[in-house]
Amino acid sequence: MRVILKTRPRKKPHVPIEAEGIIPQNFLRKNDLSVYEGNRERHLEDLFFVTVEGPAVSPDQVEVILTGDTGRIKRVGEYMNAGRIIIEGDIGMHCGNFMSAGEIIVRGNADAWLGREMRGGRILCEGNAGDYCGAGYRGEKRGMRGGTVEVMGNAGDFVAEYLSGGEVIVHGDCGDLPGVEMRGGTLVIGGNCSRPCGNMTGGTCMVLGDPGELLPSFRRNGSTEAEFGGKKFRMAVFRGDVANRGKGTLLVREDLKSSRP
Amino acid sequence: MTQGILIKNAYVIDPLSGIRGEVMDIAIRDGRIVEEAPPGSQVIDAGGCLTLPGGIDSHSHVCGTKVNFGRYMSPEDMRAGRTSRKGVMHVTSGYSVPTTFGNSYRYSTMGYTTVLEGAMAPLEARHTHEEFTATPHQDMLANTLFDGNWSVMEAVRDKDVKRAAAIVAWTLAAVRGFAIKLTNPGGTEAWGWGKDVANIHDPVPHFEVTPAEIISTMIQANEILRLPHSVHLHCNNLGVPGNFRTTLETMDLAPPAQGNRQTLYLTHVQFHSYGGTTWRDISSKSEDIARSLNSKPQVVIDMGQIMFGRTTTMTADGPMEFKLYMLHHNKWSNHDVELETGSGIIPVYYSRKSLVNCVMWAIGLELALLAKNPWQCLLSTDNPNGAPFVKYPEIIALLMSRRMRENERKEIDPRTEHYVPLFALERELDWYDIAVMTRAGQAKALGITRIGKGFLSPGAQADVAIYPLKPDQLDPSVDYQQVMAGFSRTLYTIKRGRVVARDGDVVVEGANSTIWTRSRVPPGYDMGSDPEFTKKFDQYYTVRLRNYPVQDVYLPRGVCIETEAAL
Amino acid sequence: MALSLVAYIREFARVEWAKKFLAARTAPLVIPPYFRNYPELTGKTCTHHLFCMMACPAPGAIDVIRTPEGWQPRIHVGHCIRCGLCVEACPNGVLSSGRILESMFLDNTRLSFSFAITVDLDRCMGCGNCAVACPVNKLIDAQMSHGGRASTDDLLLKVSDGKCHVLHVEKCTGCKTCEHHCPNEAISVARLLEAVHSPEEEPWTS
Amino acid sequence: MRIEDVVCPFCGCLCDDLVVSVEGTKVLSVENGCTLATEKFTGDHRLAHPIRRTGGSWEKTTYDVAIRETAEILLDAERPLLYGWSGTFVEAQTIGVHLAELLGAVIDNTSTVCHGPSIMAIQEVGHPGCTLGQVKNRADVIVYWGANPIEAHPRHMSRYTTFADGFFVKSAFRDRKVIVVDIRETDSSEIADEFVKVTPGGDYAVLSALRMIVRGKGELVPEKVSGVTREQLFRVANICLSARFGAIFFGLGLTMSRGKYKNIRNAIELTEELNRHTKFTISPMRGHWNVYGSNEVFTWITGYPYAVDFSRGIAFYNPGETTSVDILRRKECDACLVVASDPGAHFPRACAGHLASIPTVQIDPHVNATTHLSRIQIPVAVTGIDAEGTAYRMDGVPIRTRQLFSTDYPDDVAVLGRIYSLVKEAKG
Repeated sequence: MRVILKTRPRKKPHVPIEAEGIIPQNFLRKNDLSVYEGNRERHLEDLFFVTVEGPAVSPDQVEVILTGDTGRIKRVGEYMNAGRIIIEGDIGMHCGNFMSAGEIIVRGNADAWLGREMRGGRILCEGNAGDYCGAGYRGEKRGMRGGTVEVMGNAGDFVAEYLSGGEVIVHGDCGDLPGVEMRGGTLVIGGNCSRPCGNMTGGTCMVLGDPGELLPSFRRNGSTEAEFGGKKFRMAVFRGDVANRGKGTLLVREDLKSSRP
Repeated sequence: MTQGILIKNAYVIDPLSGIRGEVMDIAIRDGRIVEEAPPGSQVIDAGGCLTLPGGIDSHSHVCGTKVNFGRYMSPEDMRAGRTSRKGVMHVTSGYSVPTTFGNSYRYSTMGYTTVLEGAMAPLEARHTHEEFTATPHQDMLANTLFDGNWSVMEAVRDKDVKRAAAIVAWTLAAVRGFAIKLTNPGGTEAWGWGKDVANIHDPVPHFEVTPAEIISTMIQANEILRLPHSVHLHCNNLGVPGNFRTTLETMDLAPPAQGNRQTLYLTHVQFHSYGGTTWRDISSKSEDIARSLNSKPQVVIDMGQIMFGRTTTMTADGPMEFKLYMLHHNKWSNHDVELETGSGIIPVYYSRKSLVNCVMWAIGLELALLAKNPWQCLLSTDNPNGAPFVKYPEIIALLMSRRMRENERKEIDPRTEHYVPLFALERELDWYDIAVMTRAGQAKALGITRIGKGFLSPGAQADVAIYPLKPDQLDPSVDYQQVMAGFSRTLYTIKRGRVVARDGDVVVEGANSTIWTRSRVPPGYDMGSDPEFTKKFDQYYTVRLRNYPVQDVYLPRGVCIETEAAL
Repeated sequence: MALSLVAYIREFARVEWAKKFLAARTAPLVIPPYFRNYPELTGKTCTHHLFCMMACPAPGAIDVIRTPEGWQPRIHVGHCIRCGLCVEACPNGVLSSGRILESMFLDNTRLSFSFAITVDLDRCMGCGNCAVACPVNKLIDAQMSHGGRASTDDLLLKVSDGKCHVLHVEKCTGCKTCEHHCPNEAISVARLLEAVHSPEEEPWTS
Repeated sequence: MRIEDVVCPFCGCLCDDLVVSVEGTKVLSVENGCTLATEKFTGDHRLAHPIRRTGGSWEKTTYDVAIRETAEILLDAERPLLYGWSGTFVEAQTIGVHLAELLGAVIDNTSTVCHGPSIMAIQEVGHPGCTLGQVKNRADVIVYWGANPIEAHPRHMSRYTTFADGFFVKSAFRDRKVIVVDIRETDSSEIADEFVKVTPGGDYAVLSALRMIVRGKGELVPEKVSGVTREQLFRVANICLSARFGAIFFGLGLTMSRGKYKNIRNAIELTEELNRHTKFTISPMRGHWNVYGSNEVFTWITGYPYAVDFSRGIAFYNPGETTSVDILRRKECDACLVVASDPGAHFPRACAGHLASIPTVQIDPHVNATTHLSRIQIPVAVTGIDAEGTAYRMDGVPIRTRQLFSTDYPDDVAVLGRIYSLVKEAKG
């Protein structure tokens, strides 16, 4: 089954829409979902032209396609556990929160908190991602716990904050403090970043671009070889963050390491 | 409010009036229980359901600086239990430290109409009172902290009981407090230097007084002031393996009762009944504690039961929270209050997989089952330290059903039984015991029967809870699920003659009272004009003496219990 | 080169030279009584008048601290220039250095001083650091030193209308504590110091 | 008339020992207060009556009209924002929160542009703090990190920390060591025993290095960390470790520089680490006099200290999403009520621009930068001068301000209460 949701023009296009109802399993039986525009409850049809093509017996067979002005729609794919969502343009915050299975493809850019507290499944963002990609919620000790988030472009600050499991791959650059408070899982940064992995207590982070000046609290611990994008790289291994318990691993390219603490 | 209520066919248990389960009618007029309801009264048919005086929590942390800081630092806790505005109900958030309205509504649907806030730092009393007014469905009382009060400790050092009493009288009146609370006496002052006291005979740095001296002096001061409640004590060494010795020594400090009231109230005793020497060999010493309790009618305790799951611990016992933080390494807040006390907050998770937690869980229940007299052991979780108060129904069910305890035994760490006597205890509490442990006992121990709390005979305040439980058709030892469900949600909660909650929904805005105490002292004992006291105040506090007392506007419906001090 | 080396060895190998070299003694180093060293404590009681600090021309060379036994001047030798003015200024003879006290007694001289405090009102933030730290204020009003509330107008310095005001300049002892602790460099103390002959009574015992 | 023990309504120090002389409704003099306090009491730029914008110009209007229009604007909006609150008292803040839940609005206070990051850090690792008297009576080491109290909290040092004598500290400024950490020399660094100059944005690394030293991993610290020598780092760590009671105060230099809340988190974790050796506390230097009160009120009613979004009925909180600056920058909100603060002066230009393009109502005694962005302004009594109410000091101590004289201005509670009633009536 294909569900195509095309946005209708709105009088106040900047008011955010919250649409946690847009997940494949919800279209199996009903279409009368509620979404919120600001503080007003609306029917899905009030904000979208809805087209349904073909049948489905399980959520795995449902594919939801969002097109139009989708950059202000928040919480699409929240608690999604099967099927597929394809967003033709940009998507708003919190796309794929708590997602446990299935697939989300964002053809444009994703706003902040992409895949927040994700448990499983896969998110592919073909454009750039905002801050807190693959991160956790305020005050919570564990962030993303499973699944994969892959960003083909760049990502903002605090990528994979509190990462506890699963994999976050950013092909482009990351902002400040990616992998901060990381405690498990894997973070791969294809481009540059600054101050990776502050206060990490576990997990592995690999930076293939320039990591800038490393924090003083990382201890050099040999070298290793790593592969990314079909190429092999000689990587310097750091253990840290020593200011905390120092159980995490940070890999930095030997030839690009601009400075050593 | 001339409209009355007539509750018909109520299965009443009213321990203070000597009613042990009797189907009868209750008439209410102008917020009081009366002989006969006025004509045109609303009639409520209780249909033989269990009807009790409104519940009273004699030790709970729901309002004030540290409770609010528990909320402030825990957005993850706020994600649970969120409800939106509905009718007269405000938005609520939170599970272990809910918002004030969250606390109030949840207590109300459980039939609780009176709650004592376990610890209020005098300097920050205004904050507690502000939150009291935002907890509209319960009458509130505030235990006032004196454990590290410099002026008190100096009076103790000088062996001047009368001065200590005068300081307490002045402070309680100034901050609109209800009773004397001592939390880890002396330890909170030592924590000002990052230290603690090791036992009740370990002197406090600089002040050179021992916790035992502070406790004894404050008990005497309390009796001099004739306060309604006794000293309310959180013993030293909370949560330390082997601390039962400290607790037993402390219980020995309680002088024999004069009259019908206890001279010492020990709170959350579960946390103070540990044997062993380390966390590895911790064991239950509930039998020793209960033996001592059973021989001392002058002592009342509350359980401080823990229940498995997530919660937040918060106490004025700063050093203990830091020790706990070093175990959990999650997050830790601390807030020392100048010249007075301290406090600490950390989130915890009590796990069935942790032997230590299982032993703790068992100890609380054992205390209630081993205490011969239910009037001496009251039900509490030290909310939210042992568990949020919404777990009370589950605790009631555990106490009433051995079968439920056996079922739980299968879920917890199998080694537990080697460290605790719980599973050998056959006792199952009955409805009467529960009525005592959740309202009548509290009313008596707090000394608030004099204002009509805790009973249902004419003259009492019309605080009534009707639970969807039919004691004559129910075997609590088997139907424990029903007991749990029934105590979670009243059919009706009536507060001062008004139905405030029905079937789990709060139906009125609410307007509570704050109960406080004032002891009249002779002019020579008025600390407000004592030169030494005021000089100390000017030099060491960072708030002016004149800006310290809580103004009347903070107690829109204050109820003052006045006593005549024997000074 | 080689020759001169031999000559040296020959010279130093002489027995007389070696004897002289090993037995030579210079007189022990004695500080003559007229020599001014760093000031030392005489053991007399300090009354915390802070005249020493006021007279001292070297910044940071002397201050007066509270010890368990009472107030006591403390000399910072790295800063002290051994001028002896503190010894001359002290009304109680707490300090000594060389023959200063002796000659003052013989010549019957003393130091006379007065101060002027100026506050730059444009710079002053009214933070009260000066008034709270001021040792004179501290003796007059404990409330002031415990947090900046003036309970009397007898103070030397007081903050009102958002600025520091000098109420009683005559009480100033010139210690410059205010000047040192003003974060805005808004207050300064100027001292007028002169040595006078005092023919009659001893003025400092009053 | 001389009024004693007046509470200053300017900064988070909330000094309560001022002596103010008044005559009628005029303040004649202020004793003990700093320059900022005096200006607050004697300044006189009050708006005389409510005003509303018609076309391009202002016209005088009545309270009735202004209040009714405000209620209508708020009821019309799909994403109203209620911002400010730090300059008013707790009782008014309470009505504000209830108004927000009724409207389904976002309510936010000025923490959003000052100590919001501190709150986020506290939510990650907690907050070992204390009341200011605890510092005054005990501390022998004081650290100011990224804070310049002399400018922002002039009496902080003389009333609570460096210069004030305490019970265990008889000779304050001689017995105390003061460490100032900043990116440049400031008035406060003038009087420091140790000034640590950090390169901009380098605080996080310096804090990490200090944590390493305290944890006994000092041998790994490089020669220089963000412009600070290894030697100085060790010296600072040793001063802290040998303190009997140390107190760290941090300001916007730490919260608003690169890394933001992670800087604070690192500082808090350093404090926790130090507590394993001695006693240490850490406290934010809160700016507006009652910003902490708004945090407290928001928390006990909604569970969150600032940036609370009621648009879905329940309370939702997520700084970066529900914070005013972010909402305005994304042009989300379609109406704004500003109470007791001046976003026109403190917000980025893009945010102020959006405020001007939507119906913005300001409740404030004074004409200020936000006036120029507003459609309606309702003047009120000034809390602490012609109105009284509760305020929370930066360390959480609540104090009731005093009313010095009364005027005809209604206070915030009166105005907000009327708006609330109108909204409630409309919502049924």
